[in-house]
Amino acid sequence: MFAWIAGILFVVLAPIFGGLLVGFDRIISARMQGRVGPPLLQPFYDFGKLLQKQARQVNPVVEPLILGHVAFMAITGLLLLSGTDIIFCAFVFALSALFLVLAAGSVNSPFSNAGAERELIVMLASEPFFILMMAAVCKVTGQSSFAGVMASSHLVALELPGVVLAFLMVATIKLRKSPFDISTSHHPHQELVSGLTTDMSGRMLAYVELAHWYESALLATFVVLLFNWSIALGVVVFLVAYFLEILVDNSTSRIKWQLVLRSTWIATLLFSGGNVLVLFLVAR
Amino acid sequence: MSSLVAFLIAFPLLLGAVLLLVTRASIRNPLVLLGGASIIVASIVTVVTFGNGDGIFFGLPNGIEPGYALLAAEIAMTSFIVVIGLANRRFLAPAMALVQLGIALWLELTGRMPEIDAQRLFYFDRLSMIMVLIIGIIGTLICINALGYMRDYHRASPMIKGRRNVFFSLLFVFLAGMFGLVTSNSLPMMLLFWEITTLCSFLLIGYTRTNETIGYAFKALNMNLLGGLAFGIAIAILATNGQSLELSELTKGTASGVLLGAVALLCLAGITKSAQMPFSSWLLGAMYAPSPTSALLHSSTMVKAGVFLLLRLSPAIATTPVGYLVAFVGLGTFLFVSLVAVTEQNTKKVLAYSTIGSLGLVVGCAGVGGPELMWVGVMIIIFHALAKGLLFLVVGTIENRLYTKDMENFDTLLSRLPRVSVLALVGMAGMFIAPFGIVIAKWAAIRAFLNVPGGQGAVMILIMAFGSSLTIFYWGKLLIKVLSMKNIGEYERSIEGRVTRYEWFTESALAIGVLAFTALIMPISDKVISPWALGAFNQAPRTLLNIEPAMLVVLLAAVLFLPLLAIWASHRSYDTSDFYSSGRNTNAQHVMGAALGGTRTVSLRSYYLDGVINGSLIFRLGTATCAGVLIAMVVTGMVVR
Amino acid sequence: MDSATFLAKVGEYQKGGWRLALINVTTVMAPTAPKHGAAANEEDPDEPTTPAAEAPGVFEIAWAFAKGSDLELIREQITVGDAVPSISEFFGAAFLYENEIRELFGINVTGLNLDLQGQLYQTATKIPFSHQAVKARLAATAAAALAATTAPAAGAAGPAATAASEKNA
Amino acid sequence: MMSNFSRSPWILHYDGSSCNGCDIEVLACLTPLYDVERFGVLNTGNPKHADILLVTGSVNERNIEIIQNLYRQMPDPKVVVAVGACACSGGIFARAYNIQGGIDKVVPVDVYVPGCAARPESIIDGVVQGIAALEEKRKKTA
Amino acid sequence: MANPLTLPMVPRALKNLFSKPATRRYPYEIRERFDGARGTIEYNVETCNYCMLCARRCPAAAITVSRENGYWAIEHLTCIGCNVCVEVCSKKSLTMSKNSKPVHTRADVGPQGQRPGHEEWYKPVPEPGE
Amino acid sequence: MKTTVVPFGPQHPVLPEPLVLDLILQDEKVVDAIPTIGYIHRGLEMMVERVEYTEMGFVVERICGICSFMHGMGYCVSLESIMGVEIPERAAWLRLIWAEISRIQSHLLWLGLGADAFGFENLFMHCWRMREEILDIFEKTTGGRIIHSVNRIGGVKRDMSDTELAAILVQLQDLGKEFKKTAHVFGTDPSINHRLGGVGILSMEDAAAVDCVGPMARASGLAVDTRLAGKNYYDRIEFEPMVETAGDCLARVVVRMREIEQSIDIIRQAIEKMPKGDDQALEIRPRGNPQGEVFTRLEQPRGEVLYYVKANGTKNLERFRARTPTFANIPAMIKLVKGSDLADVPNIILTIDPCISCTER
Repeated sequence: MFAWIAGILFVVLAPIFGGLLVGFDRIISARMQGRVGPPLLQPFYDFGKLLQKQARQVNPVVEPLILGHVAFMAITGLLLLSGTDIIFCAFVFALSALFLVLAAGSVNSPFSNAGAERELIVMLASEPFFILMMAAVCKVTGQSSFAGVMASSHLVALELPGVVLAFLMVATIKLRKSPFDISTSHHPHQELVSGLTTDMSGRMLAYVELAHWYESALLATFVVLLFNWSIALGVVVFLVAYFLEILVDNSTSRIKWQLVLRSTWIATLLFSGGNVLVLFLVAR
Repeated sequence: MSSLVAFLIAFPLLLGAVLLLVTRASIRNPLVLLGGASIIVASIVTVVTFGNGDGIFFGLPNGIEPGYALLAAEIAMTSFIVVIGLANRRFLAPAMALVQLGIALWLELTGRMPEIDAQRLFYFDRLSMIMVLIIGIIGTLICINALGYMRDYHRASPMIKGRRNVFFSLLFVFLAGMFGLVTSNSLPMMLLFWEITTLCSFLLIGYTRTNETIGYAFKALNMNLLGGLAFGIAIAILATNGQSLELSELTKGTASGVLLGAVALLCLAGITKSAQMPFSSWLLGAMYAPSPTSALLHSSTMVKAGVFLLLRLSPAIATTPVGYLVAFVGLGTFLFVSLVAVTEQNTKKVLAYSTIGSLGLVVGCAGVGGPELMWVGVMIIIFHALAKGLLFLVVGTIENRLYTKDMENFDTLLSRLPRVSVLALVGMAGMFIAPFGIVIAKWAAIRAFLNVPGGQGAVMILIMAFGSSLTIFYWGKLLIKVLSMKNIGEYERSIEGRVTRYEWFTESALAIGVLAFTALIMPISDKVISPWALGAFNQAPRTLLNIEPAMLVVLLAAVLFLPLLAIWASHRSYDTSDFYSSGRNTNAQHVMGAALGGTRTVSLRSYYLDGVINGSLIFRLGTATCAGVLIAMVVTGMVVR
Repeated sequence: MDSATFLAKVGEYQKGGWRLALINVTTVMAPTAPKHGAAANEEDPDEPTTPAAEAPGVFEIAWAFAKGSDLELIREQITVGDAVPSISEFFGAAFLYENEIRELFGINVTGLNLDLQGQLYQTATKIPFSHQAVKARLAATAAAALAATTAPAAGAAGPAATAASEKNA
Repeated sequence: MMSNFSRSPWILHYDGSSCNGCDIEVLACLTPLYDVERFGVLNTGNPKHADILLVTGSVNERNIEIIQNLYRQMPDPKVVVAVGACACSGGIFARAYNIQGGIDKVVPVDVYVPGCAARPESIIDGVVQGIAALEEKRKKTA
Repeated sequence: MANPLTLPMVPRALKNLFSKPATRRYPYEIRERFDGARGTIEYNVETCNYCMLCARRCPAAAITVSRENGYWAIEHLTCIGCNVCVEVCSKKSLTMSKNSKPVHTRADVGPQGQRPGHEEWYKPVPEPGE
Repeated sequence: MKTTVVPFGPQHPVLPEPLVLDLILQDEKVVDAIPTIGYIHRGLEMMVERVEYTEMGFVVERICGICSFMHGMGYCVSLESIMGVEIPERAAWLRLIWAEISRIQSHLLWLGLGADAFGFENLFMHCWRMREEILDIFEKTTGGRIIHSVNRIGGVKRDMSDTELAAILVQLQDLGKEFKKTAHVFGTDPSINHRLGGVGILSMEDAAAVDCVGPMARASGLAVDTRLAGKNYYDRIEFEPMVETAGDCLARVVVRMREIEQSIDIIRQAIEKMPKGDDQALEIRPRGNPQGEVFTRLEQPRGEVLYYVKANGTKNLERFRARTPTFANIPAMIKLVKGSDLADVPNIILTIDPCISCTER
């Protein structure tokens, strides 16, 4: 029961957390560029405005698909916290991203489609890691649920340093940050205009933003899983990691999809794969 | 029970013989419908009679002994292969068939063949029950679907000589062979049915009799005969060592000594049949046959025979080196074909790679063994049969409307063939979307692989992680194509009206099957799959997988909520001309202004990861790697005693 | 113009390592007003005597080739309707100039290696530098200048306008 | 009470037949010294996301339909700001043969930012005026 | 050769983060323009002799003058601020102010439908009493 | 084989200007690129019919808002040579200094745009922040940030005092130091190297065959630089053209970055060599109307610009033609775009430093 309450709390609070995170992100990014930047609540202003704007529908399937994207992001969090198997949550997480791809792809227009295909590529780059990470967490703790992992006496991160390293890299993809923001990003995304979201307007875009807030909160939850001594430790580590992401975002250019795929796969294979291999060899 | 199984084998054979003589569609159609209905009813009655209990042995009705009938049938088939091989100047297949026959004759004539207990010819347990349902229902639905498909197929390609009587005859013979295969307990009898399926697939692949398809047909024949040969040698080893020729005896526990060698050869047979690398190319070649053939080969027959045998053998090879090597052939195939599928543009080939990959998972599960992985294997077999059968039929339907198999030409399908697209969506969802069975199975496989000791467990999990993501990639590409929309003209709108009622009926039935199975996954797992999986490893009943019902409820609700949303959304106004095109003119037919004046239709091509993944190279690499592992497997089986 | 000798000359420039610097066309207007007392065109001193109305329009084309700080010209005069050969076989970049002169001056260029089909600029006035277009514009400019010097431009002088001017002041 | 519209005006910049002068000044507004993101302004580069269409340069024969398409693709409420002399009236090029005049020949302009080239400060003023116009339109549609 | 593990922009980004932003907070803090900057044309109706030189030389044709009516008008939206009119004005009636031209909205039309940014003057009529 | 068609432009965030390409893609490989322009074409050359030669300079300045000073200067130089005017020494030096400052401005602007195109927002911000200092210098000395209107046929309108010049030099040299750090980023950042290195390689032969000019040609190893001809007092300056041989996008960046430093040095030399004293003659007013024709060549930030002016003794010129550097470089760009990746297209387009309004006039 408590687990379900936690899950529902996640669904309610994650957008606030994610939105504030983006707000801080925009201020810190601006400061790193020598600018003042927008107010802290800017993401919420944007969200509110987008909800009020006219939504120009290019076709009727876009909206349900985006709602699916948001819904599955929330459901991933709900399931994760309410005690569902964490490996299964990685699959649901992927499903959510897939809905966004389909929403963009269904428009049948050049830029949206290119964005959708690139999003598929970044999914291809990041999904193996998330599955592997969850499997590794299960292996270390012998537990399969969020609460179980939190209650475990192992500090997961200590046994999974490679996974933590790879997480830093792969999280860049999910946070849509340079150098891996090939399908869309918060900055005007150049060769693909707005990438995935090119043909979305009004509330459609607001939903995408909302889903992104959920996604950020989910990543924070994943970090909590890795640093399972306490939620506070996990959140602090996540915030530090997020700061590093902002720093890297402001210190690199966007790289091409070929390198995105190669580098994340190599990182997943070398760091997390190697880590998992050691784990299996050492165990028992 | 025995008469029911005999009926299931004999009736389709008879029906096939009758259909061979019927050349008029007006007679054939009711005949196929009636015969199909009988088979469906018979398989359901069989299952109900069986009643979900533990495995039972039985013989032919009235205690008839097969005697030399088996040998006679084998001689007949061998001579057929020899004749047809010589007629086409292909000598490898006749040679292998003759060697195999030679072994059988030698065993028989030298009296080395042990007596076969006539009351233990057949074995029927929960796995046979599932297989009978798959063959009986899905296989028959495919036969019915072919009534519609083949009519349009021959209209679309008038150069191909219509031999529809042969085609339908073969479909039913195929079903008969499969029924026999999944219920056989006696290995020589199983080999006979095994060869029947080989022969049927050979004839079906070569149906169009073009040089190309004849080549592919012989490729399939060669590879499957190689498997049959291995099967035959395994029987010979067992027979000459005085072992029992009953499958149930062989799989009572972990095999050792000479048994392991025989089992390794049987595994080789299973791997050829389930088109694992290095034998994948025959199934890809089979894609040139009419789509119902592909549907049948992939969903309910042929390749399923291979994994069926492997699942049966799993208790014998689990935890042995042979088992791990088998597992790595399967999992390696899964990874390699998933990589190759990403670079493939022919939709049917993508489906074929997906099949090979899914079966690779089953092979992997069978190799590692253990109740959990048995559960996974069965789950994949069921879902794969439903979803892949549906997908091949749908692709066949699309192919007959749009005259293309290229997935690039499937774009805006949701606008052009809306109802067909919904069926395709259900099929694809069944293959890779979260609450549907295959994903549940993959998840369960990862959970089970976590308990595999040593480095191989880590490698298996890595393969699962990468393979699953690749699966999402290639299915996602196809989904994008299918889901996209634009305004279409009056003519294009009318195309869907020409889909035959046979196709509507069978495809809708399969789609409903996919959804129903997802909804009923828990009861089926608890009542049928788990007891079987535990029984196969002689373990006490327990809950195999702790799937929280709440999780499934939430996911299913979300998935089923989406169609409702789609219906709601479709009543809203929208503007298909309103896509971003850098400020150029656009219209609802997705035409935009071109640089040098005039207009261009929006043309979109999916990504094939050129420059990162080289499909043909990976395929060769996979073939070589898996061949190496396979040889190691056989050698280990033969040498390590 | 003789295209064979012309192209041979261009070919020599290319072999000599010259770059194509410019292809310029000038619409030579037959002098109609006395302000053209001095010959506008040194190349053709006879032209002022030609009666303007009957003369076919003339274009002066100059191909400029550069090498270091040197600049050399090939000059040709063609009449309206004449075609000029493309030099894009020697100078790959010539297509842009040639498409441009075709579109702006209406001179037909033969043998283009990249034909933009008259879609380079898509101007409002088709062939804006044709003799007729230039003449029409010159006439319009003259008329406007005349109007500006004689008539009050923004006519309405009324109480409201005065009020506005007072407000401004 | 400021609505979300006034706090988050996203702009789309289109260069009509401009000399680049105003374009780079529009871009300069995004840079650290002017930083219009202080007002929540984002340069979206995409009509579907934009609230304010900033057009620099005049209208020529060929970009009439482009500007119209962009304006059409922007979701309501939307505002057009003409930046620079050319966009306001055609400027020095008003008499050239290929120029039709200011942006108001093609789409309804709400705010005119004069100057050749318009200075970043003027553009910020223009955007602020544009926000007010946006607010008006929102009230009208609400 | 670029070392894949260095990110040379990081010091710059951190330095920016911990120092004051470079932003000039317009419109809250208005920076004075440089002397001699070209901004708005200012007209002194008192000294103008309506010689029309400014109108004739204006490359953008932004100035309209009518000698008969004593009328002088400028379209600020068309003016390109080239300073020619100021240079040619013999009476020094025109000056260039360094302040930018103000922004206009659609509503800024004159009483007779003059376009936004239109400014006009008529020669002041001497008060009868003077 | 089915292909993707991407409508690149006219409105596209990569380029503030409307360049139009139909990109035919497979995966993201550009198999064909069909270009067109014409969205900025104003008919500027025809303005000679409407505007007298004395004011035509203001029109010519507005060919392009980035190298506005150079266009104004080129026009005045052309008219001066037709009318046989030798401008005062101080004016010539001032022109040279402004020209080099505008080169720095243009290159900084371009570096920023380039950085933005490959997704390095911070670098864009940083380059443009430096550029604002240059704009301040311009506004202080000419009265305009973008359009300077300081040239006049026969000289320049405004002077810079010696103290002002000294201050500007100090300011520029400080900027140069700051810029060195930015250049270090461009040179050593691995992600930039990935996006630019080896991308869009234009060999020396190809560059010569399609008549490239400016930094584009110099990055491919062609030492073309119109300043070498020594006109406009460049003969009194010691400098070497910046030449790179790699011919890729990174080389084009490096050439421009080195040119920024070189320009600062040229300005230093000019300030040292120019005659001191604040009350020198700045212009000579030519008399009468021009007659005759001239070709003038100048080295703009983007490369060689060529003006053709033909005057017929009236107040209105008979023909004015500007061949801008981008016009000469577009064929090379089209050549490079084919066969590149979609993600490289912005980099290739931007590294030619396109100015479409120059090209179309």
